[in-house]
Amino acid sequence: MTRAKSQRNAPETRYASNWVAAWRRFRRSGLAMFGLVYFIIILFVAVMAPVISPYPYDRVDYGITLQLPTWQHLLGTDYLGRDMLTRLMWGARPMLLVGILTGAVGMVIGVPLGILAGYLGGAFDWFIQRLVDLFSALPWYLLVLYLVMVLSPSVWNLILALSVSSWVGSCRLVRGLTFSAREYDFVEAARALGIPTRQILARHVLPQIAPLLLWGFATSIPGSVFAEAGLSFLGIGIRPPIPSWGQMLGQAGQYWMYYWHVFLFPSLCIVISVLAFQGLADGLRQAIDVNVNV
Amino acid sequence: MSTRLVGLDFNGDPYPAGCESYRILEDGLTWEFKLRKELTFTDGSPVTAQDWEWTMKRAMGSGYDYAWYYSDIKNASKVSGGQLPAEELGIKAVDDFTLQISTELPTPYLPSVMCWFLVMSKKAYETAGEMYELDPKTFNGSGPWTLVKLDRATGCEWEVNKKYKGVRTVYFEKCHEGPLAGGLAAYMAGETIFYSVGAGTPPGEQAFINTSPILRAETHPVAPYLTDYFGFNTLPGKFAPLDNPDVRLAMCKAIDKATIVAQVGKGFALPAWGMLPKGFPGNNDDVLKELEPNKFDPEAAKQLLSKAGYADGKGFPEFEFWCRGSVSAYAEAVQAAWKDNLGIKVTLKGADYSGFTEQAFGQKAAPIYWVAYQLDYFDPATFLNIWRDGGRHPCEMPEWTAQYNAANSIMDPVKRFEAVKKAEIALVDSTVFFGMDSPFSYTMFPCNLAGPGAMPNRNGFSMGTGGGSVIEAYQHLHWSNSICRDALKGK
Amino acid sequence: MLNYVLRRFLGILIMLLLLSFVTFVLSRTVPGGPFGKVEVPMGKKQLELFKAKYGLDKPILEQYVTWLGQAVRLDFGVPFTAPEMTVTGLIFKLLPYSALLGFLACVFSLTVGIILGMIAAAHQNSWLDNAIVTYSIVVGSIPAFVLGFVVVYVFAAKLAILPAGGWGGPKYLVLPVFAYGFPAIGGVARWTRQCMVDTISSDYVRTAYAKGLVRSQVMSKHVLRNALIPMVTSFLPMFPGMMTGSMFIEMVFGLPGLGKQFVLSSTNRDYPMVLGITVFWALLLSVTYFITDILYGVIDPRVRITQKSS
Amino acid sequence: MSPLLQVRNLEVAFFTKDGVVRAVNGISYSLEEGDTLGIVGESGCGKSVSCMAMLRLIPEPPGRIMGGQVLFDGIDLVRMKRDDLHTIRGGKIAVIFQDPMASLNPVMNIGEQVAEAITVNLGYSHRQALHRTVELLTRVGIPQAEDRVKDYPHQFSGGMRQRVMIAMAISCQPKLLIADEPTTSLDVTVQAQIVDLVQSLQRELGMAVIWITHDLGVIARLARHVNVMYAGFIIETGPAKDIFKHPHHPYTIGLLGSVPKPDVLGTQTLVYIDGAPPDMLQLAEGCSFYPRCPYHTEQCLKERPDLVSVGDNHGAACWNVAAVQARLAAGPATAGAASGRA
Repeated sequence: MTRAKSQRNAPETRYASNWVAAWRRFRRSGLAMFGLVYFIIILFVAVMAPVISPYPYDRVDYGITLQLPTWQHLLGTDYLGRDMLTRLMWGARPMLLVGILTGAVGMVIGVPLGILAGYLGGAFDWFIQRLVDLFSALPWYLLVLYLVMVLSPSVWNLILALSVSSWVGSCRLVRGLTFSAREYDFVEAARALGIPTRQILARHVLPQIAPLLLWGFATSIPGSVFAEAGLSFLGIGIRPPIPSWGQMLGQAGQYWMYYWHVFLFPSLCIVISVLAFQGLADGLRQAIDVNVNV
Repeated sequence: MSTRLVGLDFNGDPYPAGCESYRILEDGLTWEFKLRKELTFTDGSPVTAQDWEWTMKRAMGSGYDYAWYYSDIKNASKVSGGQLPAEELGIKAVDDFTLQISTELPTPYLPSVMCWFLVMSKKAYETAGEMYELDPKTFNGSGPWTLVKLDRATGCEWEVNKKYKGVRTVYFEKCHEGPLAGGLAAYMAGETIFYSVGAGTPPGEQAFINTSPILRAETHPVAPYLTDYFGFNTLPGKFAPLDNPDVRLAMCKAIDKATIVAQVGKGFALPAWGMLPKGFPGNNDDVLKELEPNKFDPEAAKQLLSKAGYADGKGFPEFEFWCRGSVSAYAEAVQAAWKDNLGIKVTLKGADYSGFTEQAFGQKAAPIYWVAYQLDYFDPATFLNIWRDGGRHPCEMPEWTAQYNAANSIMDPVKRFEAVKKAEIALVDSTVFFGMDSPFSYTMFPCNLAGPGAMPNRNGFSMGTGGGSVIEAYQHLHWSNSICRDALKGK
Repeated sequence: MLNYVLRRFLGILIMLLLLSFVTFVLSRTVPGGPFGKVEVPMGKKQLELFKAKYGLDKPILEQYVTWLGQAVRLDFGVPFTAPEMTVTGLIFKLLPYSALLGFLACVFSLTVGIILGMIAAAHQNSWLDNAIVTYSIVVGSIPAFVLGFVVVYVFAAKLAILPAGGWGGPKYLVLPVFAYGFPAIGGVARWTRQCMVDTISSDYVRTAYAKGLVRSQVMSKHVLRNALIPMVTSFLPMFPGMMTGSMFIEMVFGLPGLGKQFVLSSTNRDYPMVLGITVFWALLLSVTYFITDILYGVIDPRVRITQKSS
Repeated sequence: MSPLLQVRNLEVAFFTKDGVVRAVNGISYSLEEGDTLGIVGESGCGKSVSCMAMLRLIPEPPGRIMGGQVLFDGIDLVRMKRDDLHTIRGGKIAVIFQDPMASLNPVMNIGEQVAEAITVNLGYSHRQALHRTVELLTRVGIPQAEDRVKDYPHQFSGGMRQRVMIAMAISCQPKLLIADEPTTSLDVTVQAQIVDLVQSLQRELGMAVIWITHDLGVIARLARHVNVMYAGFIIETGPAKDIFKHPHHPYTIGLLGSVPKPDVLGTQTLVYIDGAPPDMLQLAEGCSFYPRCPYHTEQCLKERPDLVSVGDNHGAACWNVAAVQARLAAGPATAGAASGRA
C-alpha cells in the first residue's frame, strides 16, 4: 500500500486521550521517571522488609559494633552491632508512612476548608485566613515537645504532630486554586443554572483542581520526610528499636567523623528519597500543566 | 565569684576556705567554724557570720531549688517544708566571726557538704535587691574575681579583685566566659586551652593523638565521678510486677554489664557495680561484683521470671523505659537484652530534663528510668544520701534508710566506712536500681600550663584542669615557659 | 486603600491574640516547670513559694489575662533565666546576632541563586540549563543538619581553616552562613529561572525587540522589571523567615541567637521568654507579608488599581 | 530601482524534542517601496514565521534560519548577527502584532513605551520624545492623548491598544510595516477602523506594508499583490485581482470557494476543504496538498511542483494547472477542492 494511502486515512488516530498525553509529557522528564521507579522500589522494600532483610532489625551483636561494610553486612553495622542494611530497609516504612499520611491528613483537613474559603469568600474566608495564619505561626518546637511528653511516643503521634502544620499548606494551595476556578465560565454557568453550591463544588470545582491537588500532595511529601528526619534527629521522633533514617542519623552524630558509613547511608537515603519525590512532583506538574493552564 | 565556707583540695579533702578552722563540739551534732577576719566583700565590708547565717536562712525559706542538699542541717526539711520558720534552722552566728551549724544526726562529712555553701552580702541584697550579683555596679562578691560585664549573648567578663585577701591564689588578670570554637583543630591551634577526649571522640582522632608524642604528653586522665544507672519504680501496686524483688532480680541478671559497658562505652567507661565509682572513697567493687544482681546468668534469670509467673515473658506488661534527655545507647542495649534473654518488651521514651524530673521523680510516674548522678563532694554520702526515703527515687525502703542513717552517723571514719559499705551492699541486693557504668575521660592541656591545678593528685588525677566541677576548676594554674608547644606548631 | 490596611491589621491583631493564648496554655501544660532542671525535685512547700513568687500558682486563665494586660503595654515581663533584663530587652539583644546571620545567609543564597537562575534562563533548554535545574533540586533535598555536619567536618575538622563554632570575628560566620544559605539556593535558582523564562517568552518582550532595543536594554527595562514582581513577592518573606534565627544552625555552631534562645527557653520552661519570642516572630512575619503585598502593588500597577477599589 | 525587499529561498526550521518542524521551505518574493503585499493561508502554514524570521524575532534555540537570503535596501538580513539587527528593527522595518492585550508591557505606561522607540531610533531627548508621542497618539485616534499618556495598558480596550501599537510602529517612519494579523482578535467594527488607519498612514508615509492574515476580505480591499501559502510553501502568487478572479491552485480555489457569498446565503450549504492540515514534522516529498486535492495524480505524489506561470506575474505551484482550469470552465459547482456535504 503506497504511502499516500496510509497518509490519507491516518489523521484521526493520532489525537490520544488526555491521560495518555499527560503520561507522555510526564515521561519526558528524566527525574520524574526516576521518581516513579524509586517510589515503586521503596514501596516494595518497605512492605517486604520483614522478608527480604538479611537480619532482624533489633538483633544486637556486640562482637561487631561500628564495623565498616563487609560481605556479611553489606552496609556495615551500627554502634550496637545491628545490621545497617536491614535497618535502612525497615527505616523506609516510617519514612513512607509519615511522608504519605501526613500529606493525606493535611489534605483531608486542608482541602475542604480551602475550597469553602475560596468559593464562599467573605467572613468564612477571612476566618479561615486567620486560622491559617495562626497555625503557620505556632511555635513548632514547643508543639512537638508537648505532643511527645504528653502522648506516648509512636508513629501515629508523629504524624499528628506533623499534620498540624501540613494542612495549612494544602489549604492555602486549594484556596488559591478555587479562587481562580470560581472565575471559569462553566462554573458561572452552573451557578446561573441555579445548581446548589454543594453540587457545583463537588462536580465542577473539585475535578477541575483535582490534578493540581495531586501535585500539591506530591510536593508535600519531601517536606514531611525532612520533618520526620529532623524530629527523630532531635530524639523526639520514632522510638527505638524501630529504626528510622532520621533517628539513625541522629545517633550517628557522635561517630560520623571516622565511621563514615553510619552517617553516609542514612543521609544518602534521605537525600535520594526527597530527590525522587521532588522529581515525581515536578513530573506531575509538567503532565498536568497543559491540561489545566492555571 | 564568691567564697565557699569549706574548700576541697585536689585530693578531695575538705580544707578551711571561708573559715580559718572548724571543729566538732562535744554533743557530736554541732560544728563551730572560726571565720577569717580579713576576708572582705568587693565593697570592702568584712564577711561576717551574720552574712553566712542570713544567706542560708533566706535561701531555705524562699523557694530554693537545692533545699534538699542541706537536709542534714537541723530542722532543714521542716523549715523548707514550711512547718517551722527559718529562725529554727540549725545555723547560728555566735559572734561576728564564729558560726555554728548543728545537724539532725551526727554528720562526719558535714564540712565536705559545706563546700557548696557560698556567702552572699546581706547589705548588698537589702540595698540593691535580689539581683545585685547580676549588675557590675551593684556586684558585691567575696571571691577573687569581680564582675566587669554581663552580656547574655556573648558571655561575661571578670577581673581580679585587688582587695581579695582570701586563700585562693589567682594567676590570671582577666577571664572571659563565652562560646568558643570546639574541636581538636582549635585546641592544636591554641584557640582553646582544654580539650576532653572521651567516649564520643572517634577512634581515628584518638589514634591521631596517641601517635603524636607531644599530644600524648598533654593527655591526663580525669577521675570517674559520675554513675549512670537505671531504677525501678518499686512503689507497691503502682507498676506490678516491678514491686516483686524476684522479677527485678531476673531483669538485673539478664544484663551482661561488662560486655555492654565495654562495647557501648568503647573503653571510656568502667562498669558500675554499685553507686560509688571506681577510685572514689568508700568504693567496694570487689564485693559488689559478686552480688547476685551483678552476676549475668540468663538461665537463672529465665527461671526466676517463670517462678514469678511470667515464663518466657508471657503476660509481662510492656513498660515505658524513660531516659532523661535523649534516648541513651545503654538503654537500647538493656532493651535488647531483656527482649533476647527474657522475652520482655519495653518502649524507650526520651523526656527532656525538666519534664523528666517533674514526672519521673516528682509524680513517680516512670516505671523504669535511666538517669545519672554526679558527685557533689568526696564522701560516699553524696551518692547514697539520695536513696534515703523522701528523696527523688520512686521507692520506699524504711529499713534500709534506718540502717544507712545509723551507719552514716558513725563519727569514727574507719567504722563508718565499714557500715556504709554494708549499706551499699544491701542497696544493690534490694535491686531497687542497677548501676551500669561510670564514664571517665582524658583532659588535654598544653604542657606549658603549670601550677598546683595541673599536678596529678594522690590518685593520679589532675583535678584542676576541667571536669573538676566541684573544685575551683581552672584556677591555681599559670603559664610556664616551656618550648614543647612550639614544636607542635612547627609540625 | 485605608480600608484594606485596617482590615489587614485587624487580622494580624486577632491572629496574635489567638496565637498568644494557644502558646500560653501550651507552654503551661507541657510537663515540667521553670524549677524542673534539678537533680531532685523541689519539696512541696518550696514549690509553692517558687510558684507564688512568679505568679504561677494562679489559674492559667488569670495568668493569661495579667500577661495580656502587660503585653498590650509592650511589657512582656522578665525572663526567668535572665532576671536582670526584660524579655523585650533580651530579644533585641539577641536579634542582631540572628539577623546578621540570617541576612548574610539570605544575601548569599539570593545572589548565587539569582545568578544561576538567570544563566539557566538565558541558555534555556541547553545542557547548562538542565544542569542547573537538576543541581538545584538536589541541593533542595539535603536536610540542614546533614549539611551542617558535613560542612563542619570538611572545613573545621579536616582542613582546619575555619573555626567550627563560637562567636568572634568574621571568620566565625563563614561556615554558619554557608550551611544556612546553601539549601535555599536551589529554590531561588529554580524560581528565578521560572520567572525569567515566562517573561522572556512573553509578547511584550518581542515587541521591545521589534522596537529596535538592544538586548541589554530589553533585559533591564522590560524583562527584569516584569520578572521582578513574582520574584520579590516570594523572596522578600525569606528575609524575616531567616533573620529571626535558625534553631539547627545556631545549635550546631554554638552561635548566640533567637533560635537557640527559643530552644533553651523551651527546655528551661522560661514561659515569658517563650511567649515573647513567639509573638515577636509572628508579628515580624505578618508585617513583612503585609509589606510584600503593598510592595506588590507598587511594582505591579494592575494590582494597585484593584487594591484601591477593594 | 531595485525592489525594497527581496526574499530568496528563505528556509526556517524548529528543532523540538519531538523532531524537526520545517516551518518555511524556501519561499521567494519581492516588494517595491510603498507597495502592499498580502500573505494568506491557514494557521501554521508559516506566514508569520517567515516574516518574524526575517527580523530574527523567533526564539533562536529551537528556531533557526536554514538558508536563503533576505535583501532589504541591499543589506542581507540573514547574514547579519542577531544582536546587530536592532538598527533595522523599529527604524526601518516596524511590526504590529496580533494580540494587543499581551504585546504591551503591563508595568510601563504607554507614553513611556512609545517614547522609548523614538529615543532609541531617532535619538530624541525624553521630553521631545514624549511630545512626539502625544502627536502620534492623537494621529492614530486616541482621545485626550496628553492625559492618557500616563495610563497603563490594562486601562485601554483592545482596539485602543492596537492603535498604540500602530503609533509605536510608525513613530520612526519605517520604510516597511509588517502587520501580523493585527485585526484577528478585534471585533468587526474596530477591524475596519484599524484597516483604514493603516491605509491612510501608508499613503501619508509612503510605507510598504506586508499584511499577514487569513481574512480574505482584508486582502481583497488592500493588497496589490498576494502570496497564498500552504505547509511552508508559496503555492500561488500574483496580483490580487487575478488571484480572486482566476485562482489556479486547487487550494486557492478551495479557499475562495469556502467564503460564504452574501447573495446566495441560505441556499447553499457551506463548503469546506476536506481533511486535516499537514503534519509539519513529516514533510511530504511530493506536493503537501496531495491528500486533500481532488485533482492529484501520481506525479503529485513523487515530485514537488514549482511555481508555473499562469498569467501576467501570476504563478501557481501545481502539475495539473491546465486540467484544473478545464474542470473550472465546465462548471463552477463541481470546481475546486471544496466539496459540499449534505
